[in-house]
This record gives sequence, structure tokens and C-alpha cells, in this order.
Amino acid sequence: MTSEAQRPARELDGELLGRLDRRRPGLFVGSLASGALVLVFLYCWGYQIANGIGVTGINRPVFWGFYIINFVFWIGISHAGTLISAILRVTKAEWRRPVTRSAEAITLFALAIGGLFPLIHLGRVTIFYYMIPYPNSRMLWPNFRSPLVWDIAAITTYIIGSALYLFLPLIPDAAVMRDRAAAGLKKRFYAVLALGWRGTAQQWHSLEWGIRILAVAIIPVAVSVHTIVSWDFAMTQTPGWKSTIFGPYFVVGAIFSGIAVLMIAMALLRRGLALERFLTDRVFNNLGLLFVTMSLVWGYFTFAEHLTVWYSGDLFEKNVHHVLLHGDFAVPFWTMVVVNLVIPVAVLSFPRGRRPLPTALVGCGVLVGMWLERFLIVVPALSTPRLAYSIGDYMPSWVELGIMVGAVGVFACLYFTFTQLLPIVSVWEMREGWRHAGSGEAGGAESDDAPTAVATAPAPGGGAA
Amino acid sequence: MSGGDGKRGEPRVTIGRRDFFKVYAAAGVAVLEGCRRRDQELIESPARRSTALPGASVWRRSICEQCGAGCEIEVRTVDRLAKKIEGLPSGFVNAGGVCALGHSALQELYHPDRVTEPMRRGASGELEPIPWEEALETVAAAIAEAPERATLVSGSPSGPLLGLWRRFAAAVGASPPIHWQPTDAVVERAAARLAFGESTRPAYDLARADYVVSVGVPFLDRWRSPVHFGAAWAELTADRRGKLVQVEARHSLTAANADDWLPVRPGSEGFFARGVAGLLLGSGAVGEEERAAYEALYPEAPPDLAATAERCGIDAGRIEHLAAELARARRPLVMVGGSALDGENGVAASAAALALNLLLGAVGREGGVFAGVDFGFENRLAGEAAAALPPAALSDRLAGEGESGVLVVSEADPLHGVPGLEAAFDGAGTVVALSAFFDDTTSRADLVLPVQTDLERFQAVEPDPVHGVPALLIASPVVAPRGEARHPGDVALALAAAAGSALPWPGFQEAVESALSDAFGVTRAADDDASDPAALPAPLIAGALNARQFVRRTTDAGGLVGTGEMRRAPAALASGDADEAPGPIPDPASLPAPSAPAGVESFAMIPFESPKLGDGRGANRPWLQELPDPLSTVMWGSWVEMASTDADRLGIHTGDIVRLTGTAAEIELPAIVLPTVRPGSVGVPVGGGHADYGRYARGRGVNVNALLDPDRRVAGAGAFARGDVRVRVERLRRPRRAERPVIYGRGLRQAEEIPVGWAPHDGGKA
Amino acid sequence: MTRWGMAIDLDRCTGCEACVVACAAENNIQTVGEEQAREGRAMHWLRIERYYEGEFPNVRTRFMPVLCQQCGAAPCEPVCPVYATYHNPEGLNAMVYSRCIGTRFCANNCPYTVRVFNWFDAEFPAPLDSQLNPDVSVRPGGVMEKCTFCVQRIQAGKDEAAQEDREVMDGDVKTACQQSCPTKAIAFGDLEDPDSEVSRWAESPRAFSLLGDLDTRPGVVYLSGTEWREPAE
Amino acid sequence: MTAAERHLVEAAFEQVADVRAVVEAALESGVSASQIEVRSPAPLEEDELPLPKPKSRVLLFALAGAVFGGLTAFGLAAGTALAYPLPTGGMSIVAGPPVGVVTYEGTALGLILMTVLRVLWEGGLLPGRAIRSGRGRASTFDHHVADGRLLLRVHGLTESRAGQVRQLCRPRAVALG
Repeated sequence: MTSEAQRPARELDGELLGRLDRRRPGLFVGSLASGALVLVFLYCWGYQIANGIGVTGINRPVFWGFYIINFVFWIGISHAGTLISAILRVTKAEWRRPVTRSAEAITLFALAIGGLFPLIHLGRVTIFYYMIPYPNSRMLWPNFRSPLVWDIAAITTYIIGSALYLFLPLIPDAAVMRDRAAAGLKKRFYAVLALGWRGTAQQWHSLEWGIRILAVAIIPVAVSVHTIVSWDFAMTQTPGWKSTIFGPYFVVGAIFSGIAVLMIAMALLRRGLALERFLTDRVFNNLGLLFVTMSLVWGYFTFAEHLTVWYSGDLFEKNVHHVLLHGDFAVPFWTMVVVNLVIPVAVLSFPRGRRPLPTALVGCGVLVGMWLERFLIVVPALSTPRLAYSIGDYMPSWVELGIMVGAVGVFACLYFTFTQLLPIVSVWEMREGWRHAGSGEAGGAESDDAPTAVATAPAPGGGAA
Repeated sequence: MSGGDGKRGEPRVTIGRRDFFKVYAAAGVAVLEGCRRRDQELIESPARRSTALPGASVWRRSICEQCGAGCEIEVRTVDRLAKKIEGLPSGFVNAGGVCALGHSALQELYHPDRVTEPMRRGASGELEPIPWEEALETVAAAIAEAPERATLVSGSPSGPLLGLWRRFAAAVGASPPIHWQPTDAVVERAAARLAFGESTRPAYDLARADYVVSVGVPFLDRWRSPVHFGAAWAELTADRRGKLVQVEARHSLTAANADDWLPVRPGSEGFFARGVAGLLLGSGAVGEEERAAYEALYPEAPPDLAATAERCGIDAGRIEHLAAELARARRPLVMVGGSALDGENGVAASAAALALNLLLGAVGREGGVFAGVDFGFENRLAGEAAAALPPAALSDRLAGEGESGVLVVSEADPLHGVPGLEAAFDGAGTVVALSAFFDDTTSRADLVLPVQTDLERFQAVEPDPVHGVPALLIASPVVAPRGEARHPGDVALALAAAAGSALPWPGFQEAVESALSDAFGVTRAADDDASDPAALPAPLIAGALNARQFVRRTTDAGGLVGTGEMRRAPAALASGDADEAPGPIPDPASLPAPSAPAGVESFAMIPFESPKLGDGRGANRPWLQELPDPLSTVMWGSWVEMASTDADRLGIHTGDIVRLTGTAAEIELPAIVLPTVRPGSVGVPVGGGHADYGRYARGRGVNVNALLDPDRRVAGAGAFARGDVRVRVERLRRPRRAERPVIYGRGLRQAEEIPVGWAPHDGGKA
Repeated sequence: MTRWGMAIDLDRCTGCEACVVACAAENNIQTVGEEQAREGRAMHWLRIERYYEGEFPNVRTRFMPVLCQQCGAAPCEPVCPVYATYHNPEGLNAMVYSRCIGTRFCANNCPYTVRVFNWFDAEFPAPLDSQLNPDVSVRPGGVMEKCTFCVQRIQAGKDEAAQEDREVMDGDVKTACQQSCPTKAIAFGDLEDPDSEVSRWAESPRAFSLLGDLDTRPGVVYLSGTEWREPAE
Repeated sequence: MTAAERHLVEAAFEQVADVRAVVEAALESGVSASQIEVRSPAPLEEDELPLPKPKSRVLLFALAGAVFGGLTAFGLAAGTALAYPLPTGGMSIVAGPPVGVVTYEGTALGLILMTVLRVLWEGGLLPGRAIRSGRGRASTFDHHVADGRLLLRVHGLTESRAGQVRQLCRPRAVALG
């Protein structure tokens, strides 16, 4: 091992740290703009709490609307990070290194927002704690038969797991920030986060064990979360919801939308933070392949779902099916098919399509499509109840739209803040990667930051489904 | 359950009115019991209060005066507030049922926009509160100034109250009061006079008939007593025993429930009746006596089947089928009312339909038609005063009245009900309204006198003919009146006194008591309260007695012997010695068919009373506004019903705003496209579009009466004709958000089918 | 044991809706106003469904009163996270308003769509509130509600029977809708008692359960002499 | 530990190879392995330094946490059902699948929490659990680690031994103290 072999790694290292030190006015502006949306969010929610849930457009029979759609949507997005990074970690995909942190942050923030939506949705949010099991004077505990309580269990587990899964690998980097910061408030902040991390062998050893175990543990949790979210629907008698396929269908859809948002975030980070050296075209190529795979799997599930309904001839199911494919909801339905299946396959099947800009654009389309998918699961089924007399419709109010847009602002604000405060690319993992590259026989680090990436990335999507 | 005909199948005994009173005389004391105390005394009585612990329910008996049916009700009161209205199970008319309108009397009572103090229009043009005495003196002075130019209008369904107004008019020297009553009540009398020789409203024994042809009668919607006729319909059709055929242009709720619906062209009902008569006469099923009786009325040959089918716009086969079934039926019955008598030819048309009963031998027969005899208490209170005038007299009087007359409107809203009166009102001098609400008329009045609603007042009601048994219903107030509201009868008496023509009674209650004393020859002092405690359980207020109990008590006392049925055929037919024997009457078949204006496509507009809002009285109750119309399922507003074929041709979809243009006015309202509307016709509910009437009614919906021509009358009846109006229909626009009709069954536009799964019931075990 | 049940004779129902108003009067159901009703938020616990069959002029109109079916195996119950709706020992799907947090899950899982939600606090402008039934709570905004089979009347009937030291007898408890019905199309009572009116009606060959193939085991029995057919394509 | 043995040598290195050489020399010169602490910016391979491998029982604790979490959740779900025996929707009192779902999540939560707690415990990262003998304490040389260098710390040296170690480090170290 020569010092020449180490030099590029040092340079890369310095470059990465330099990026972290740089002032980033774009992020500041972004935080400000998204902060305004946070105010919109808070105003709308406050307005709703003060005036009653009736300020929404939900009604009988469409008792669930935008809030539940957004709940499912954000929970789906949360699968961007933890699940994908866990799969990549477990499979030791080298190209994960620049990706994991940003993905995990997406998870945590999306999950926090997603978890907020059921509360926003409640008729009486001030007593939401009735759902939590703790000894109380009301002499009643929650009903564990309710999928909503499963939701609480699953989302609590997932959010705690995701937070810790984000936090554990962040400790060494917090230590880096601490040690590089001048004395003062900033240093104290990072000192608290770093918990006294020094980088001793024992600490690294325990940390690696911890990350390994969490990565394995978080995958079934993530799968269970979106499965249980799907069970909010699938456990009911409602035509259009009662479906055994919903569990895996939702998980696939979640990963699909998760990758979409990851692609967008990475393209933005790559450009905004000039991380081209780290988030290379190769990373985008690999994620693009995963992306198109998920698109196809999603398409398969969608087809299977609707085929069984169509073939069954069940009266009530067919009513829902009819409004979806031919009726009031035909336009969003076919839009969804185009942006979720046709466009991704058409673009991502070609290497040129798997570059940052096209993948990010496809990701935007998929986000829209996956939001529409959740809309098309929630609203048509509810608006087409069994007793045709009660068939209804649904139009969101400005409050719902405000909260929906505001939630995007909350997410952006959290993400910008996170990016400003902490390394969005895991420093120690990059260093580890360079070390591996440096010690490996494949040659210098500059030739390729992740020489073994393709070989070690067996379609993780298959594992998730 | 039906009152007054205890023993089915016994030979019919007809009793004259004089005998009838004798029979009832023995029970007079029982009636008087209900009149003993003044209302306030009753409520404040410590003896009564002791039974009403705080928070405990006290059920008080009362009469529903929302319409003229005379349903007996029990009102649940807690802490002297009325909570709930239920039908009295032994009710003479309703046998325990209450309709939607009846329930909502509570919201009339506790309406937030009630008039609770007398008001006068001040210099600013606003109504300002004044003391009662001042108000009474002002009105009395105005009447006394030119009594001959005073016009009185009374809309109360109570006969005794109308009698009192007649007496009042005579005492102060005004012309007789105008009785603001439903068109049916006026036209039916005129038609019965033609067909049966007695101007009593016919009573129909629907429950015991086996084949009923209802010519336009919306008896399940809102006609006389939907509660009574609903029960009778259920009895008729139970186990598919009898059959109901509805002959009506509009698909009313009654048509919806009928076994057969013949959507005849609006206005052709009389022609239809004549055509059916022709088929019956030709069928050989009609006896000689019946034929002779019929041909005495209609010497002309009835129209043939082809002409009838052509004029009525329905399949000849269906008419033939109906006539054949009628001829075969054991106890057929033909009813007539509603839209059949709304048109200008209403009297002739309904007389023709009534006369079918002569052919079928249904007059005075079980399961047939009877004379709807009044008890006569209106006249007892009126004394020698002249009879009340029919509604149409109002616009005649206003038109001819000139500047300075006084118009006293008691419990009626003619401005809402009749188009074109606005201008005449401007000409009328002082308008005085006795009302509980600022309805269209009241808000236009110069003086407003607050009156009590049903549950606050002493009630004496002669119900609309249902059984054909005369009855008088009496009830004490259930709750204390709100604010300074007074009984309209008391107001009349006070006005008479203030005008210097005092009548012999201090109040309406005393007037009724006095009339009862006269009728039964008993003294008011008699009291048998303690003698029959079982009939009046402690929680019930002594005082609400109905004719049925009256009869029972009398029977128990041995005073009523061998009654049999107390209803009777019209006097002229039964005894043959009536003052006026029926003679030839106008044949509706000889009247020309109404011609459509040339050039524009015109529709026959059928204004109808929806079961919930009725003539508009119900429009101020949130319960009723939010009640879906049973057929269109529309809430909170007016609509126009259109046939699918017409709508398709005009490019109209449910919810689109359309314009209906009549001769003098146009209205805009949302369309509801239904498969049940007769092509070429549109149906519009009345009762919407109040200029005022409290927060729930104000500006809600459209007043279809605006399209009517105030000069059109039902010939020979003195009623405004509102049937068979020609209108032009055009699509205006897709509705804006706030214009969309509030349709309860929102899915009905997508699914007209019935998605109901079947499974045997398993007892509901978990 | 008691199993409260109701039988509705569709052949006697005229669709007059007296029951709907009776129900509102008895149970303090708020009227929501035109705007809210347009949104589909009218709160009737009992609705008369109207269906047409056929084309003019041979149209057949069918009315079906639909209220909470008080299912024996109620889909609404297990999905409530806080036991706000639960099964009481007498077969009622009881609502505990004070526990309801307004997830509206129960309403989504009701195959009959009979649950209604208080989107806002109820408004009864004085003195309309004088009419409110003191035996029934006025529900706050954000709370689900539905037909209770007039549980306050059931309770009153039991209290009265207890005072008279006897069992509750058939006919002691009448629901508001039943009491009001002009055609007596509704029977109410104990389905476990074979002699009760409702049991006798339920024995009728005309009896069926609404959406019976879901096996929700409703406490409401419908009687109809003619078949309610399923829609064609 | 006596006062004489409290000397500490710290040296920052650019390369692992440098550290390895110094450590090997130090061990040869009689410094005990337990006195040597190497701080690295990224985990080192197990065989990169001739030092004893650190031990970890994270997995054991994780499994224990899983069992504990699972049992707690099972008890919560089943116990609630038994304490409030409301047969909703015709289900049995203790309905299997719901209890299973809750137990599953409880298991995962217990596992995750115990894993993290144990990692923090072993790494001395929990508040109030500083590692003995100065290990894991903040060092003025920590910023070298942050900048990607390795930091060698040799504890508990006598003054003379400290000088020796310094001599070993000097040729290769980027910084020495």
C-alpha cells in the first residue's frame, strides 16, 4: 500500500469536507420558502381544529379524503430511505454509500409527516391519545383488533427504528462536525449529537454490529408498515378495498414512490451541492434499473388487482371498477397508468434515460402517479357504496389543499435544515468505501468510486416484494 | 283502525243531524270537562304540577292543527317544554300515526323567528313593538271607520274559529270573512252538490273497498289526512287484497305506491271519467237503478274509448282494462281530488268522477263514498252571520276595494299563495296580520298581531271528513304561549269589544263551551272528572277528548242505542227529499281541450304539494327543509321535474338551471330528470320561495305561484285555478356551486337499479 | 337474553318519511343546513331509499327505509381503535360518543352507509333548543353517530318494568319511527322472544336481510312480497 | 495506577500502515495492548492492527430485546382483550391475527431499542458512562480524526516509556503530543 494510492482518497475527503463547510445560500432560500409553506400548514390545521373537521370536503359516504391519501402517500415515500438503504447495506452494495444518509433522512421526515396526517384527519384531534395504551381513568384501552391500532404500533416502531437507523450512522459524522467546529453553540450542538463518539475500535465495532442488526430488522418493519397501511383498507368490507393483494401491492407502490423521491432528491443534491464526484452517473444508472424494475412490478400488481375484480363479476366490486376505468375517475386512472408504467419503462429502459435529469423527471411523474394511485384507492371505493342510493362524490376544500401543500413545505423545510446542519453524505461511510477501494485489487479510487457496485446489487426490489 | 263504525256489515242506519245531536247530548258533560279551565290556570295549577317532577315526562293530549285532518296527538313535555309529538293510539283520525308536518309543529312552536309581540309599522317603515291595547284599538278604529270596506281573511282549519270570525264580521258590519282554505275543500263541495245534491265534502271508505280508482287524489302525499289514508291504503292493499289505480298526470307519491298508474294528460281527468262511464254502461255490469241515476246527471252519450284514449293521452287498452276490473270488483270506489280539480274545469271533472260512484253503486255503501258531514259548530258560533266567502273572493274584493279599506288576515299567507295580489295589497289601506311568523303577508302588513300556535292554544276543531262521522275535537294548551302571543279567537273578541260591538263571550274557549252547552243542553257546571278515571290516566291532561271517546262514554252510559254506522250517504240520494235533486250537470267531455300556444314548445306545468312542505306552511321548519322529497330526494329548495325524453331533447341534465316562462312571469330553478314524468309535462312543488317566513324559509326555493294567472278560476267554485298551466322550458346553464339542487340520493343519477342482496333472516345473532 | 330487533314491511311503506322526522325529533339530530346538505352531510339516522324500475309509463317505485341494521357481526365494531362503538349484551351496536375521536373508520366499513358524522358542532338557535330531548345527548362536532334503536326508550321501558316488578313485555318499547308510522310498517321488539311481534314478522316467508350475503346478521328484518332484484349491467 | 504511570502519548497519522508500524514497535517495546487506543475516521479491518479484537454482545441483547418486546406486546394485546371482553364484530375475545400483528411490531421495536441501547452502552456513549482510564475522553487531537487521520493514544505510560513511544511515532506522525 503506497501513499500514492491514498492521495486521491485524501483529496476526495478534503473535497467532501469542503462541501460541508461551504455556505449554501440556495439552501437558505429553500428553507425560507418552505418555511412559508410551514406557516400555511399550521394555519390550515389550526383553522380546522378551531372550526371543526367540517371545513374539509369529506362527506358521507366519502368519509376519508385527502388526509388519508396523503397519509398513505407520505408513508409510501418514507420507504425511500430506510428500506432501500437497509437492503443496500445488507447486500453490501458499495454504491449505497453516498445515498443512504439522504435516503434515511427522507424516510424520517416523510414518516413524521405521514404519521401526522391521521391526526389531522381525526374528528377530535384533541383526544387522539385515547388510541394509546396507558393506564387511565377512563378504564378503557385501545381496541387491538382495529387496523388503526396496528398502524399506531407499526408506525411507532417504524419511526423509532428509522430515527435510530438514521441516528446511529450519524454519530461518527456528528463527531466530525463537532471536532471541526469552532468552540461555541455549534460545537455544543454537535457534541450533544455525537454523544462522546471518539472513533475507538470498540465504538466502531459495536456501531457496525448495531447497523447490521438494524438494517436487517428494519426491512420487515418497513414491509409490515405499508402492509398494515394497506390493511386499513383491505380489512374492510368495502368494495374496491377488500383485496388480499393490497399488502404486497402497497409495499411495492411504496418502494416505487420511495425510489422516485430518492431520484429527485439525489438529482437535486448532486446539482445543488455539486456532489457529482460522489453521486455519479453510475449511481443513477443503478437506481434507474431498480426504478424501472419497480415500475414493472407495480404494473403487474395493478393489472392483477383489476383483472381479478373484472373477472369475478362481483356486482359491487364491478361498480367501483367501472367508475375507475370508464366512469368519473377514468382520467386520473389512465393518467396514473401512463406516468407510472408507460413513461418509466419507455425512458428508463435505455441507458441514456437513466441519467440524473431524466430519472428525476420520471420520478416527478411517478410521484404524481403514486399520489393518484392512493386517491384512486380511497375515493372511488368510498363514493361507490353498496347501496347505490348513497353514491356520492368528493371535492377537497382549500383547507385540505393548504395542508397538503403545507406538508410538502414542512418536508422541504426539515430536509433543507437537515442538509444545512448535518452531512447529507455519510462521511465515514465514504471514507470506508475509499479505504476499501484503496486496499482492493481493482485499483485507484479515482477510477471509480464504487467498482463493485453492479456486481453487488442484486435486484433488491425483489427481496422487498 | 277507524272510528265510528263499530260493527262491520250490519245494516246501515242513517241518522239525521238532529238525532245525532240527541245521541251525543248525554255525553255533553264529558266534552265540557275539557273546557273547564283557562289554559294558564291549567298549566300553573299546583295540583297538576305535583305530578310533574323536574325532569319527568308529562304526556299531554292535543290536536294537530297543521292541516285540517284533526289528528289527535300526545305531546311529551318535560319541565313545561314540549319535546315530542306522537300520535294518540286511539286517535279518531290517525290511530297513532303522525306525519312529518305534524311532528314539526314543535319547530313552529320554538321557531327562533316567531312574532312574539304586537308591532306597528312606524314612520321609518320598520315594524316597531307596541302594546296590545294600542294595537287592538288601532285596528278596531280602522274597522269602525268604514266597516263595509273591511276585508277579513281566516286561514285556520278550525270550524268554530271561522264561525267566530263570521260572527265578528257581522257584528262590526263588515262583509263575511274569506275562508282561506285548500282548493280541494272548495271544489269538492261544488262537485258534490252537482253529483250528489249536497255540498258536503265526500268521505271515502278506502280501507274497505277492494278496487280503488283515485282520480288525481294525492292522499299519500298531502291531502286531507295522509296519516289516515296511509293506514287505509295499507289495509286496502294488505295481502294483495285490494288494488289502487292512480289516474294522475304527475307521478305523485300516491301514484308511486299505486298498483297501477295511468298518467293521463293534465286536465283530462273529467273526460277520462266520462270515458270510463261509457265503458261501464256498455259492459252490462251496471244495474238499472244506477244507470238511471247516472243518466239523470249526464243525459249525453259518453265519449267512446278511442276519443277518451286520444284526449287523455294513454293507451286505450289500459282504460279498457281499468273499466273491466272496475266492473268486476265487488266494492269498487272512485275518489277524486288533487290535480284533477285544480284546473278551470275542476268542478265538472270531479263531478264526473264522483258520479262514477253512482254507476258503481258505491254511494253510501261500505267501501264506498259517504257524505262528509260537519258537526255544525261553525254555524253555532256564527249564529245568523252570513257564510264565509271562498278564497278567490279575496282578489275580487281587493280589486274593487279602493284605497282606505282594512284588510285583516288571520293565519293565512295569501301573498305567497296567489300571484298578482301584491299590487292589490298596495291599494289596500291598513293591512293587519294575525300571525305567528313574518310570512310573506305579515312582513308586508302595517300591523302585526302575534298569535299562538297549536300547542299553545285552546283548540276546537271540526276535522276534514275522513270517516264521514261528524266530530269535534277539543284540547287544552300544552305549553304556555311564547311572548305576548294570543289566541286569534280571543283577538277577534277583543277587537269586537274595542270596536264597540262586543260579542257575548270573553274568550274563544268560553264561546266554544257556550256552543256545546247549547248543543247538548247541559250546563257547564257539570263535572264527572272523578267518575271515570280510567279514561283519563293521571299524566294526561283532562280536556283532550275526541268524538270517539265521546261515543264510547256515551255507549257505556247506555245513551247510544243501536247505532250501527253513523255516517250516511248524501242526504239527497238517501232520502230523495233533498232541497235540490241532482240534475243534468256540465259534461267535462263536452268542454274543449286546452290548446297549446302555437309557435313555442310548451309544457303543461303541474304545481303540486310535496309531502314535506305542503302549501308552504312547512317551509320554515329545518326538519322539513332538510327532509328529502320522497321521490326527487331534493332537500332545501325547489326543483322542476322533467321527463327523461324531454330533457334529452332539450339537452338538460339533472341539476341544470332551467327557466320556466309563463304568461306573466318566469322562474329559474334546477331540473331533476326522472323516468316517471309524463313527457310534455313538468312538475314543480309549491311552498318554496317565501319572501320571508323566518331564516329557514326566506328566499329558499322558488315560488311557483308566480307563474299562475290570478284571473283563472275553477269554474263554479270560487277557487283559484292552478292546474294545467302552459309554460315554456329552456335550459339556462350548468348550476353554479351554490345553485346545485341538494339531492339526497345522489347516486340515483348513476344507478336507478336496486342493489340489494337477498338472504333469509337469521335472527341477528352475533 | 334479549336481542332487540326491528322488522320493516316494505309492502306497507309509502315513503312518507314521517319516521325520518320522528327520529330527528326524538334523537336530537341536528339539521345541517343547505350548504352542508349539498356536500352530502345531512345527518338522518334513517333514510328512505327510493329506487325506480322500468321505463315510463311502466315505472315501478320502491321505497326502502334504511337505518343502522344493528348487526350481530357488525363490521363497524372491530375497526374502531377506541371501542367507541361496541356490541352491547342486548345486540345493539352502541355508540359511546364521549370516546369517539372521529377516525370515521366505522362509517367506511359499514356496508349500509348508515353512519353519519358530526362535521361541526350542532347548532340549535334558541329557543329551538327547548325541544331537545333531555334523554339523548347532543353530540359534539367530530363524533360519529347513528341509529340507536332509541336506546333511551329501551332504557325507559326497562325502568318502567322494573318499577312494576315485571319483565319487559312485547310492546313496552316502541321506537320513534315505529310509533310515528301511519301504516304500521315497523315492528320492534325482542327477536329472542318467539311470541313477540317482531319475531312473528321475522318468521314470514317474505322476510329477508339487507345485503344478507355479507353475513352481518342484521337486527333489522325486511319483509317484501316482491323480489328486490339485483341490477342488470 | 500510580501517578508515575499517567503519561499519555498521542499521535496523529495519515496512513493505517504508519499506525501499524508504530503499534507493532510499541508492543515489542513492552507496551501492553490494553494501553493502546486507536481512533479512526472509519472502521478498520479486523486484521489491520495487531491489537486484540473488540468484543460485542449487541446481537445477544438484540435478541433478548426482541423476546421482551414481543412478550410485552402480546401481553398488552391479549391482556386488554381479556380485561375488556367486548366481542366486537363477532370476533373471539382474544383474536389471533390482531394479537399476532401487535406482537410482531412489539418484537421489532424491542429488538431495535435494545440494539441501539447496547451499542451506546458498549461504546460508552450513554450519559454518565465514561470509559475508564481516560479512554474515549476528548482529546485535543480529535480534529485530526475528523479530518480523516488516525489517532494513536497510548495510556498509562511512565515518563521514560512515554518518551520511547514518542520516539517511535515521530518519524511518521503528522502531529504528536
